[in-house]
Parts: sequence; C-alpha cells; structure tokens
Amino acid sequence: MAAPAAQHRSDPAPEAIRVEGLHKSFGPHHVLKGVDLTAHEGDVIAVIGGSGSGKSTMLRCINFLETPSEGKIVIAGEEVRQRPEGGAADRRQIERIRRSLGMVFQSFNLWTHKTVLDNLIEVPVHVLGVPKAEAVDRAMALLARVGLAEKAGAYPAFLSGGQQQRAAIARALCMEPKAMLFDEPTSALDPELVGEVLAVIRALAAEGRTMILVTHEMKFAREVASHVVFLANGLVEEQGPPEQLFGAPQSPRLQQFLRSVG
Amino acid sequence: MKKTMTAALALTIGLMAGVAQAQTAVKVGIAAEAYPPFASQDASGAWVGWEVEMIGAICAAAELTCEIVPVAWDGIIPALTAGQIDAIMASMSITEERMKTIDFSDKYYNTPTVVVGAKGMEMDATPEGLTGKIIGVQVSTVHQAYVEKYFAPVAAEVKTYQTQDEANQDLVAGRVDAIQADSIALDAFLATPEGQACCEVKGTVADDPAVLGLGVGVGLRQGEEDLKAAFNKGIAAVLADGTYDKINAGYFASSIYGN
Amino acid sequence: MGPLDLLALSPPGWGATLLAGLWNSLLIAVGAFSMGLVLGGLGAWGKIHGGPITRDLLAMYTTVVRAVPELILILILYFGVTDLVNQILVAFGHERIQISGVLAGIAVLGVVQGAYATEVLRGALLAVPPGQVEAAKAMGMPPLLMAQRVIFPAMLGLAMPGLANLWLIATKDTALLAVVGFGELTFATRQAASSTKAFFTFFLAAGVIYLIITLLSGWAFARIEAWARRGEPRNAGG
Amino acid sequence: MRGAEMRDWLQPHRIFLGLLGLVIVLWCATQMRWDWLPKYAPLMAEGIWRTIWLLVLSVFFGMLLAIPLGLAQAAGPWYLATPARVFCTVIRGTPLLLQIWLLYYGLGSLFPQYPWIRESDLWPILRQAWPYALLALTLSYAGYEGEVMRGAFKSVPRGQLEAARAMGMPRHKILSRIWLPQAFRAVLPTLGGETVLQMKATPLVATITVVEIYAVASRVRQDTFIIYEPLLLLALVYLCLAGAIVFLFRQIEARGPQVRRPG
Repeated sequence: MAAPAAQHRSDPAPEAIRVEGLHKSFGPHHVLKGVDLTAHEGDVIAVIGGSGSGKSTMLRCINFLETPSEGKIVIAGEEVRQRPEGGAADRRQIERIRRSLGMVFQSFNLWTHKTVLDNLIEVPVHVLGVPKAEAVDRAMALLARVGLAEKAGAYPAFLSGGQQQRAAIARALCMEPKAMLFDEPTSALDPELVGEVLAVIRALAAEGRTMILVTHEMKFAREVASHVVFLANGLVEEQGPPEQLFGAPQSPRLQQFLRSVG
Repeated sequence: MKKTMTAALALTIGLMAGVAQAQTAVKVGIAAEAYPPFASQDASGAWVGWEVEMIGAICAAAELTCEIVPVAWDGIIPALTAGQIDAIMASMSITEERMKTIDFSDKYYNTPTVVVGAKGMEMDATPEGLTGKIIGVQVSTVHQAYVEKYFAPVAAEVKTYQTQDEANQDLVAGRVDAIQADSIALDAFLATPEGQACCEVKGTVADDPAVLGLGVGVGLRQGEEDLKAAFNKGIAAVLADGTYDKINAGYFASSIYGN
Repeated sequence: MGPLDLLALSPPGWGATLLAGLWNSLLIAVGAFSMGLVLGGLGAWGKIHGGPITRDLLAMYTTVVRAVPELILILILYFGVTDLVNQILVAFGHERIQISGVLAGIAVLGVVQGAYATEVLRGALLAVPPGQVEAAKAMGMPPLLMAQRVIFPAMLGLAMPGLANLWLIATKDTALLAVVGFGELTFATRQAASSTKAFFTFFLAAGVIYLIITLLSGWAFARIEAWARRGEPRNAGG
Repeated sequence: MRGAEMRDWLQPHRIFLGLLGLVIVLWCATQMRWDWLPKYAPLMAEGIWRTIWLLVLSVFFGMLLAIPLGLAQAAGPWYLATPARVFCTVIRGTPLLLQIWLLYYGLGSLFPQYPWIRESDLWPILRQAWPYALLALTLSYAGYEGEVMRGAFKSVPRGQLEAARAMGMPRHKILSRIWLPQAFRAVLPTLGGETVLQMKATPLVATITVVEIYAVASRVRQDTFIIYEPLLLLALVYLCLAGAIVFLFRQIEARGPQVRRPG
C-alpha cells in the first residue's frame, strides 16, 4: 500500500535520527502504529498529515517528551535505552540527547519570567556550564540573526507571536543542536506573522541543518524539504522527495489530503 | 519596701536557675492572669505578688532552682500532667476531686471564701440571699464547685470566667450581680477605685471542706515523691525561719496561713 | 495616667511589654509560615505526584485541618504532642523535654498553615503552563534545576495572592495562642488591659499594631507579586 | 456506572485505610474515658444549638451588610467607597479575638457608666454576652464577605448592565433583578468555604462567657481533668458541621440556574 521506503539519497551521509517501529497509545487510543523514519545529516524532513494523524506525537516521541509504547529511537547512532515498562531508562542519557535536539514548539513556550536574552542563555549557562559572557555573546549573535537584537531585554509577553517564535528558534539554536525538531511552528500565529518565522526556518535549511519539520504549510514544505513524509492513521502512508509527493501522489489518502488543504 | 523583696524576682529566679543547674530547673506554673495580690504582671512584664515571692522563698529553702512559667489557668492541670510544667503554685486549693488527678504538697495558705456584690443590692452569702441573682465565678475553681452545689439551683444564672479578673470586670460592668472567690483576692479588688465604687463584701460562705478544700498547696504530678518532699521541706522552712511572715507582712495585716 | 503614658516604653508604661509580645507574635508567624511553606510544598508535590495512599492521607490532612477550628487544633497539638513526645522519650529511657512556647506555637500553627499552603501551592503548581516545563525538558534540564529555575519562578506569581492571605492568617492566628496563656501580642494586650482597666487604649493600640503589620505585608506581598509577574504585561504595575 | 464508581473508590488501600480508621475509632471508644458523656450530653446539645444559631444569624446579618459594603466599593462614590474599604481592611487586618474583646470588655464596660443605659429596657440584653458575640461575628463576616462581594459585583459583565439600562430599567431594578442575582451566583461557590471559616471562628466567643459547644467541652475538660476526649469529640462535631455546611451550599448551588456544561 505504501510507497517503498527506498533510500532517497545515494550519498552516505551519516544517520542523525532513526525511528523504528514506533508505537504510541494514550489509554485505549492507538495513535502511532509502527512508524519508521530516518533522517540523515543535512536532511530537511517535512512531516505532513491530517489532524490526529499522530505527526506531533511522533515528533515528541523522538526526544521522549512522550514515552513511546514500543519502538526504537536512535540519535546519531546512539540508541535511547528504555525501561521494559516504557520511558527512558537513563535520565542522564535522555537529558544529553535532548540537548542535542533543538525543539521548537507550536506555542513557543518561552519562559515568561525571563527576558528574551535570559531565555537564550538559561540552559547554556546553568546546564552546560558555558561562561556567561560567552553565552551572552553567542545569544546576541543569534538574536541578531533572527532579527531580534533590540528585543534582548524584553519579556516574551511583550513580543508579537512571530517575534516570540523567532526567539524560541534562537533559544533552540543556542544549544548548538545536531538537529532541529519543529512542531507546527506557525500554527499558533496570525497569518501575517507566518512569513517572518518561515524566513528564519528557510535560512536554517539553506545552511544545511538537519531538521524534522511538522507543518501544515504545504507550499513551504514543498519548497524547503528534501524529503516529505505523509502520516495517516498512525502509519507512514507515503514518503519521498517533495516533487514526487506533491506532484504525483500515489495513495488515495494523500491525494484526498492534498485536495482538502490545497 | 516591697522593692527588696519583689524586684522582678520572677525574672531573676529563672535566670539564676539557668546559671546554677540548668538541667534540673523546676518549672513552676502560675496562672497567666492578673490575680492580685498573689500574682500579676507589672508594666515591665515581670510577675510580682505574694505568691510569686513565696515561690522564690520556698524554692530557695527547698534548694530547688525554679523557673516561673505562666500557663492559662484553664489548662494548668493538663500542662502539669503533660509535663510542660513540674509544679503548680497558682492559689490552687487542695481538693479531693483534684487529688484524683494530681498530688499536692502541704498547704501554704488558707483563707475564707466570700461573696461580693453590687452596692445597694440586697443579698448575703446564703442560698436564700442569692436567689434570682446572676453569679460570676472563675472556671474550675473550688468556688465554681461550691456555687454549683449551693447556689446554682436558686440563682438566675451562673456565669463562668476563664480568669478571676474577668469576673471582677463583669461585676463592675453590671453583667453579674455577685461573685464568689477567695477573700484576699476580692479584698484586693475592692481596694481598687472601680471595686470601691461599685461593690462590697456581702458575707462569708458557710464552709464545706469537701468542696472548698484544705487550703492552697503546690500541685504536683502523682508519684513524684522527691519533689513533694522538697516542697514540703521548703514550706516548713519558710514558716520556721520567719521568711513567711516577712513576705506576708509586705502584703497583709495578718498572716494568711490560716489554721 | 493618660493613654500615652500607659503606652510609654518604660514602666509604668506597658509599651515595652507590648513590643515584646509583638516580637513573639512575629517570631511565631514567620516560623509557622515557613514551616507551612515546607509542609505545603511537600503536600502539593505529594498530592500531584504521590501514590494513592499518599494522596488519600494528604486529603485527610487537609480536610480535617481545614474543617476543625484552629483553637481546638492548638489545644490538641499543644497538650497532645508535647505529651506524646515526652511519653516516647520516657519510654526510651530519656529525660522529659520542655517544649518552649515559641516552638510549640510555631509547630501548631505550622501544621495548620501547611494544610492551607498545600492547596495554594498545589493550585499554583497545576497552573504552571505545561509548555514552560516541556521547553525545559526538551532542552535537557535535570529535574532539580528545572524545579528551581523554571517551575518555582513560574509558580511564584500564581501562588502569591494565596500566600499573602496565608501570611495574614498566620499573623492573626498567633492571637489564638493567648488562649493557652502564651505571651504574644494579644495576650500582652489583655494583661495590660486587665491590670490597668484601660481596655480601649490597649485593645485599640494592639489593633493598630496588627493593622500596620497587615498593611505593610500587603504592600510587600504586592511588590513581590509584581516582581514575580514582571513578565506579564497586565500585572507589571502590581 | 454507579457500580463502577464504587469500585473506583473502593481500592484495596482505601479498604485498608478504612479498617485502620475503624480500629482507631474502636480503640478510642473502648480505651479512652467516655463515662462523662451521659452527664454532659444535654449541655453539649445546648452548646451545639448555640453554635449553630450564632453561625446562622451572623452569616445572615453579615451577608446583609456585605452587599452594601461590596456595592459601595465596586461602584459607589468615593465617600461611600472609602469608608467601606477602610472597614473591610480593619476587620480583615486585626485578629477576631481582639475584636471580640474590644467589643465585650471595651465597649461593654463603657455602657454601665451611664445610668440611663442601666435603667433602660435594653439593659437586660446589653448585660449579656451573646449580643457582643453576635455583633463581633457579624461584623467579621461582613468585612470578609464585603471584599468577596466587591469582586463579585465587578465580575458581572458591564454589557449586561448596559443592556438593562438601554431598556430603561430603573436603577434599583437593575440592582435587584440583574446585578445582585448574578453577583450572588458568582460568589456562591466561595461562600460555602467562607462559611466554614466563619464556623471555625465561633469558638472564640467562649472567651467572653458565651456557652457554645467549645465552652461546654472546656467545662468538661476542667471539671474532669480529661484532656483529649472532649477535644476529640469537639473536633468531630466541627467536622460534621463543616460537612453539613458544604453539603448545604452544594444543594443551594444545584438549585440555582445552572451554567450548561458540556457532556
């Protein structure tokens, strides 16, 4: 039924993230029913699908914000150890792995009691032990990159949604992550603010960062993704290069989905 | 003249005790209320009065280091049995009822019981005289027991107070018609301007040792015979060497030891 | 003597006695409030993350303590707990210990405060937006650091009004210790009033002192809340 | 459904805790001293009755006062709002025990100085303690609830009042038909808890010779020197009263028009 999960690139870039046979249930609700997904370094993977297809859950399972019910997560060749009853077995391991994955949330999740700059340097200074001056320098450079240098001292609530999301992206970058996970980064934004956030993500894609992007923005996915995954009913229904998926969708479900969002 | 004797004895006893032998200081509970002339606080917060001085003298004679601990009258026996204090010297009469729960030393004073009422109101200290009157009395005292036994059946109402001072106050305020208490305590009250203005002694009640007790003693936990012996020794000593009379003279015209 | 003479700091004025009572009141209020915060923190944590038995026991604790008058709890704990401690000590062959009035007051009111603080802190903990915690988790923050750097500051603003209320209850509940004869402000006031018969002077003076404490702490708590909520546009002014 | 709920509630540890509780109750009943109970039972019933009517009356009168206090603060001119605010602050800022003593010993000791009061028909009432207790409790409840009502009046959406005004409703009609009922509904859930707090304040009046249930228990304690039993029984009585208050307010709440909840 699904298109063959063929190796979509021939060059041997190392694996960044591999998901194998991922299942996730919430009570009686079986959301993910065995998802496989591999991201190599430099890949930009767009995950699309209808609401309730499990795409956000899949993303959140990668860094164990959700506990997989079954399945294997391998980050940069290192498998996350799990307890038999589910959940990460080694707190330190999962913390280390999370630090290598920059997560950007739909609702930004900036810490409201800290200024933008403090949001950026919080983890580098207090967890990674980076000297404060160095962390501030790096944070200011990142803020300048996302166009928020003059907002460094502001509290998040005084920023627009688009500005908050750009600050959140800068916060994730501050960790110098190996890969970025975007969980519908523009869904909570007013339409006129979507563009500024997409511009930042586009720039990150252009510099060759590994990222997995869960999104509703089909045009954007087609433009930046190197690989597109379509999830339906907790399974990978179809995947491939964007031209193929958007240009010549195979499965009826994908065809219907593209019609409904198109 | 009172200075030499009182002089914040209450405070210094505690302090000296701390220096001398901190571990074995006997905590002597007094009622945390104004009960002049036996015990009351002066403006500096120190406890003064006949009984406070007597505590000092008896403890000294008994070679005990004592520390005064004010406790609410209402909870003074529980405080003793619960071990928060080691002895009660708060004008507590020795009664059979109390002997069921605690032990007593020999008595160290004994005074008659009187009824005080509003001036210009007809009454005396008999059930007939108090018929239809509102009587105030301090809670869990021998006087409450006496009033309950003899006057309650005929009185309009018996009101009980946590402290004697409150009962006195309500007599002044006209909320009760008469109060019954220890004659000395009531004399002190009648000597105040308010007391003088409003009230007078209406008579001494008929004695009933079973209720009114056998005088005032030191209340102690049952079974602590050593402490009891020490207090008895102290009481005997102050009576013998004239200390008792000296302190007594500072407050009263004649000895209140009774017979 | 006029009212001012009665309130003078040196005898025959009772001012110093009142101030000593005030000091005791504040000592107990601060102690009880702190103890309440610790108990409340543990209680809130237990109610949210504890097992079924912990949660049921905590529910019993908060229900009973919040339904029974403080005065009765004070009497039960004041007599009962001292007695119990001593019985245990004696049973194990130790000497009786004396529990000072201040300590007993702090312990008693602390237990009462703990029950209320449990509910206040539980509410605040539940009201912390989950996204704030998730962001910290996603960045690999260890739990303790996360509690200290993210959860606690986020709770602070939410818990402040409730905590301010609790602090006021703590200061006023110290007055109940007057009933067991403990020399705090209300007790000192009553002693002064009954010794001098100047009831109005002293009760009003004590009322003014309590009111000043209330107003000062109201102001202080408003400042703290404004600071804790500095990131929220609406509450920046406090 | 009911069976399932029952099973949910009756988990093994609950059964264990229940049994443990039963053992403790049995131990208390058999090992502690309850021989005083028959003798004091009539007094205790009287005390409970007195506690209840003090509570009911002070809540009733306190609420009557709280409504104008809240209204004055929420919408009154400054010369009404300020005194109302000061009153609430003073009541909430000082211990109730102190207020009770101020009224009883302070105010009460002033009256007899005036012979005309002593000779008036009011004197037999004024010389008793319960009027002062009731007054103090009423003022206290009014102070706390005035603050609560202020919030409640403010919480009623402005638009609803404007709609009423636009339809030409007179002011007192707006208050009695629109504003007050809405404000009341808003405070009803809080009011149960506040009334439990008020109940917890009632034993303080025992310190001015009002013989309610706490005073009866104290008397037992003082007469018999039994410490814990009367206190435990007292705690039980207050627990039951608190439960009754919570239940009663739930009933009242359930009777009023309901906000439709999904499901």
